[in-house]
Amino acid sequence: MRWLSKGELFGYLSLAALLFLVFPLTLDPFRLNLISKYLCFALVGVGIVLAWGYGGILSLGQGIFFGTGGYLMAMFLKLEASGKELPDFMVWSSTETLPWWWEPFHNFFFTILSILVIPALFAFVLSYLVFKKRVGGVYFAIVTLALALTLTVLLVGQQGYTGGANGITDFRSVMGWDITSDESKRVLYFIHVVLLFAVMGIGAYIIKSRLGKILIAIRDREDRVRFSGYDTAMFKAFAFTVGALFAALGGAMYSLQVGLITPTLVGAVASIEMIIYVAVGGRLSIVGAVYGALLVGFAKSMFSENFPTLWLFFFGGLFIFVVVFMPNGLAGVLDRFSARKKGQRESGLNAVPERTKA
Amino acid sequence: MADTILAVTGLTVSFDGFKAVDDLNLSIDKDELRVVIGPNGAGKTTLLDMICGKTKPSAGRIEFKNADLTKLSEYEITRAGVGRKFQTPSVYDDLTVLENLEISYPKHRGVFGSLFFRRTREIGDKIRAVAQDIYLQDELETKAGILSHGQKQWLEIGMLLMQDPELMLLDEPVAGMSARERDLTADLLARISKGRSIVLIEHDMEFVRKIAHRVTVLHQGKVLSEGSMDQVQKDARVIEVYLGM
Amino acid sequence: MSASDRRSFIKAGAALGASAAVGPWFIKDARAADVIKVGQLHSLTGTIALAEAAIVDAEKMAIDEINAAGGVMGRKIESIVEDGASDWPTFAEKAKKLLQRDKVAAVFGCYTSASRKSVLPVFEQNNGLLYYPTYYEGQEQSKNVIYTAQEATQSVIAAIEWLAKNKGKTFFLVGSDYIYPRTCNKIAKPTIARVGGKTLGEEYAPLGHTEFSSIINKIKAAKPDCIYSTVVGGSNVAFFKQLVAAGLSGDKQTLLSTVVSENEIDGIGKENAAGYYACMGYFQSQKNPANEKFVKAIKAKYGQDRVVGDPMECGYTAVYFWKNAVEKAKSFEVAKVVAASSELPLDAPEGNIKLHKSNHHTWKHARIGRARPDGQFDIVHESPLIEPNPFPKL
Amino acid sequence: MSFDIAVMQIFNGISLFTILVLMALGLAIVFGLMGVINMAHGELMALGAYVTYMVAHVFERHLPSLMGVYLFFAIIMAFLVTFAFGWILERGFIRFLYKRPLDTMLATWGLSLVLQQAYRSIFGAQEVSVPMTKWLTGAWDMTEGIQIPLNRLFIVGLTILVSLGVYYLLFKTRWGLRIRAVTQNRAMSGAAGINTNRVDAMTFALGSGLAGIAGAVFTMIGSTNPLTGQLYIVDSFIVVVFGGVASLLGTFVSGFAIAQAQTTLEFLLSGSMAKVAILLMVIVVLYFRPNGLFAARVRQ
Repeated sequence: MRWLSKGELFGYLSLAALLFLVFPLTLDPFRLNLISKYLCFALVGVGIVLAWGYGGILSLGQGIFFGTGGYLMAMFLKLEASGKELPDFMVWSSTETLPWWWEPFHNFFFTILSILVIPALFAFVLSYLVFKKRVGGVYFAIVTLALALTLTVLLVGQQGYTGGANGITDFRSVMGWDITSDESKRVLYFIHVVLLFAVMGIGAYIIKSRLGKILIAIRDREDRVRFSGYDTAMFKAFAFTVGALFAALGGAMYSLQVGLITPTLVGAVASIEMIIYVAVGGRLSIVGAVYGALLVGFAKSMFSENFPTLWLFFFGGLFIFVVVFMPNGLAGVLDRFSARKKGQRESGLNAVPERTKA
Repeated sequence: MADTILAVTGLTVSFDGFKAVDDLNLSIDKDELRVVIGPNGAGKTTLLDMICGKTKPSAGRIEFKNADLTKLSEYEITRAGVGRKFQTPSVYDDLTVLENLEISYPKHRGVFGSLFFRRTREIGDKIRAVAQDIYLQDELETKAGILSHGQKQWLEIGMLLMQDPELMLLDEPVAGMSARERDLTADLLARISKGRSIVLIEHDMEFVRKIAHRVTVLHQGKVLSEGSMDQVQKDARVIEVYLGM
Repeated sequence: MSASDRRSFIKAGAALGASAAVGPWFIKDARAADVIKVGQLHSLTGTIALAEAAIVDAEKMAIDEINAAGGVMGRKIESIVEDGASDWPTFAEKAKKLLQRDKVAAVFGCYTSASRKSVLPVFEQNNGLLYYPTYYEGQEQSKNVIYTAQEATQSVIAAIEWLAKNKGKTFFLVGSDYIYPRTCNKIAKPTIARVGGKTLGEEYAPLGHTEFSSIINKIKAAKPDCIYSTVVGGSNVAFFKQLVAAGLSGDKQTLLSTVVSENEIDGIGKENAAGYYACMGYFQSQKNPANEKFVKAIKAKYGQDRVVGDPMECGYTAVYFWKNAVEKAKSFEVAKVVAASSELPLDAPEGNIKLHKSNHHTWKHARIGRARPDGQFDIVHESPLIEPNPFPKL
Repeated sequence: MSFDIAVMQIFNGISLFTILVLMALGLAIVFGLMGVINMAHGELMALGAYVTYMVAHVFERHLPSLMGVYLFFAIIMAFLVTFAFGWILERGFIRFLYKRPLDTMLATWGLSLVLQQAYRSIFGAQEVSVPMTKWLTGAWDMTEGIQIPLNRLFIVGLTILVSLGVYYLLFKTRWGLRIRAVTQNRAMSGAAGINTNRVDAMTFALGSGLAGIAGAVFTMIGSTNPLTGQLYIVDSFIVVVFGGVASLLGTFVSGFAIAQAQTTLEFLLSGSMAKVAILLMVIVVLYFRPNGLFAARVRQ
């Protein structure tokens, strides 16, 4: 069995060419920074492909992890930007001293460690417990949605510690290195692209491994997998945790590159949008998810710049069209196209599995 | 008692007040091939569901090699050595026959074990041997979703064989099969019942006669009769249940 | 669908061929010498659009007026409207676009503090100029921002003092749960204490909340002389309707809000708001020639049904503040325009106002109005010009 | 807490209960019976509200003498319009998605965006003000200290009426029998001569129509703007799932539980913390009852 199909190979290569060459050479700093922003959601998307496309776990709360990663990074950035002073929003909210749990975020390496560990750990504990209880499908979606809402309400309500509805803004540097200049944004862009490919590589490895097969098996017939002697809750929790980790990375990169983090990025709407990116790209394709994030982000920017009063018509219409007529997103269409050309029957893997009613 | 592998005592379960299985007692010997028959709604499938952990009983014990299965979860029961085949063939449609079998290989069943799993020669050999057994040696790269109904039944049996269980629970393995496929399946069962115990649900009396060591008749969640096929067929209560209804 | 919507709809259809849409990504616009670009950055979609859409109209009208009169230093103003979509990161994105790609001379924009906070670093890093036309909580002063509406002390202190003198000394504070209400109440509480009053309760409802029955019961239990409200947006509509239904209508209970202008009353429903008080820098019912001209022009341009509220007026005056500063500085350069803005006077619809010498805010009057059944306000109190003090010592 | 306040709090709980039920009932029907997760349910409510707004204006202009009863016409109109719109939606694209329930959620979310923008383009971004019905403003003064808002009382009454209507329709008529038959076994019902397409469309339209009624009624207590629907959808969704999607009774029970918890907690805690507490309660209950409060134990 080959490691990558022809279509996948083309997808990866074209993406590499775009991200490493075409965009940096042709786009001005503003547009390149926009691409960075879209790519943050691409990181989330890779995780969603694993959890949703392969594990069948639909989370309406990826914003929780995106936001946690973003806020953790933002805490570090804000502390550095504030120097010896208390962060500005704390002053406005009459918080007198830095809360103890902010203290460790003076340290960059602690921050990185916390981004890698906290969201993933939370995701694992939560999802393992919940999956063990066989909460699945739409009920799991609701649990995650409720959690996303809870976190949003907490973030908005605890203004003195979190910046409230404003979020945390105005970052300047990382360990003395100015991150606001065009040059450093470009450097961050390349770091981000490398990180993205690393994440895609990990994702692809998981999918091709025996674990990936087991995930598909769980998605289609979880019962059967249990009777093959697997602790399916553990596998689902693993997929969900990896998804959470990737989302947290996306959030951290977001804070770094966009320069702010707000509770809206945690909430229900943002979380659903993240799912939409993947739906557009193709829920079974890692490259597809990245293209989806790029494309939807691009469409959103373009539509809203050109038709500020009407862009939602296009945007909403696009979703309806994609979901109804392209159930496997762009990747699915390409697959079908190339399959037809070769005169093959549609491969089973790329057909959306029929799910029983919730 | 020494060669009893499964002992069910006082097993009861009810759904919304309806007792699907009612104070049922059953014992299976080592290497035995037991067929469970009974009219629709007698509780046959529910019995298997409870043995393999799919349904939790309201009362009673299921002892398998000194372990009480009612306290274990499905995957623990499977790992203890019980394999289950469902009434409607349940295989992974999106995976190939080979992958279906490979997933059922009883090692590397942890998350990281499976993440870094490599197919060794030994595993490959075992897969091919099982595929041979279940008449699917030429279909290894075929997606399970496009197999015929009978082939799916075999594949599911093959998946159990990969696990090498000491006790196999088979729910109507020949349903929907052609006459030729039935014969092949009978051969298959005869081969695989060596060295393990099998509990099998079946409606087709011809088929039952061909393979059964002992037969248990269930009715309304209770054991109605037990013995050899001939004994059972002569039992007046069984005749009444089957013909009187 | 308005005419401009229809036009952009057609434009949208034409552009679906994608070339028009993708073009701006790669080709930098040629810049005409005889126009000067400005940006308007407000939410046209999302939760805040209901407040901001009207401000865009008022700013647009000022721009059109200036263009009709010959432009700024002989150059016509070309306005680029961007949608912040009630989403703070989008605000930052669009602000960057306006400054870096469109290279606008000034931006008129933002409504919520959150949106302003999100664009602030963008303006500071790109040395842009933002005119911010909304009453807000203060605590800020940037070299790149001119604030043309009241900061909190300019309305809250005047309002509390007036209430304590005329309506009673016990207060109940209700707000939406975010920074503006919390800061206003932070100013209100010591002020209440200073005038010898008492704060009986302080409640916050989550943003967008529509169920106020429990809060209303708490108010009923406390029986305050005055309610001071900083509930915003759609919540406001629910809050007022439910107050009236619970028997606390404007003829029975004193309530003053620092966020309800004529625009909001439109949505709340005139009969629900009647009798309540608001404290603003501007009311449509003000009698002076500049205001009469302004209101007439708005109605002529956007329809007789349109009402004008404080943020619209502040957006309108912001454009004139900019024009006058540019002409005084004889330059579009941000630093020069800002320098020229110091103590810059303006004969605005709200009366003669002027920018502060150094803190970039505006000297304003505080006016207290009582809502009439027709949705307009009877002005019951008018302060002299109050010095802006964005960093009050409390 | 005095006796008066306690009485009013109890009424608030009941009132919120009926509001949640009215909100969630349509969603529960569409979701529970058809497995369609309609994220545009809130926008259908907004449609009902806008219809009410238009009806009010027609009455104001042409039939000012009947302004006192316009609300009844508005409720009926809102039901009819959203019913028809729901029918069109079902035939237009929902029906392509029956085999992919989670996808219905995504597609209808796109629909909700389109509808929001449509309302914004037609009615403007600002709130529209729906005139109050005079005899429903103000409160019924039970005693000196106890005031029961009349419009809430009206909603309580209307919800009871609508619930009885739905009950009758689903459980006492042939049509309801067909709906239940189709949801339980589509193929069998088709074979038995039931036009399943028609039943699907009817069911979805009924759910939509109920959203329209809710929207019309909520103009009395909330605001009407293009995003009104967003305020309601998540709450409705949680009520339905919390109750157990397969059970309409569950929707009532969960509505009751959430309403009581919310009014009590809001009185004792701050609004934000009350909300957090309720969401956590939902999560914990779903943990122990993975299929919602009302899920029958059945043999699969």
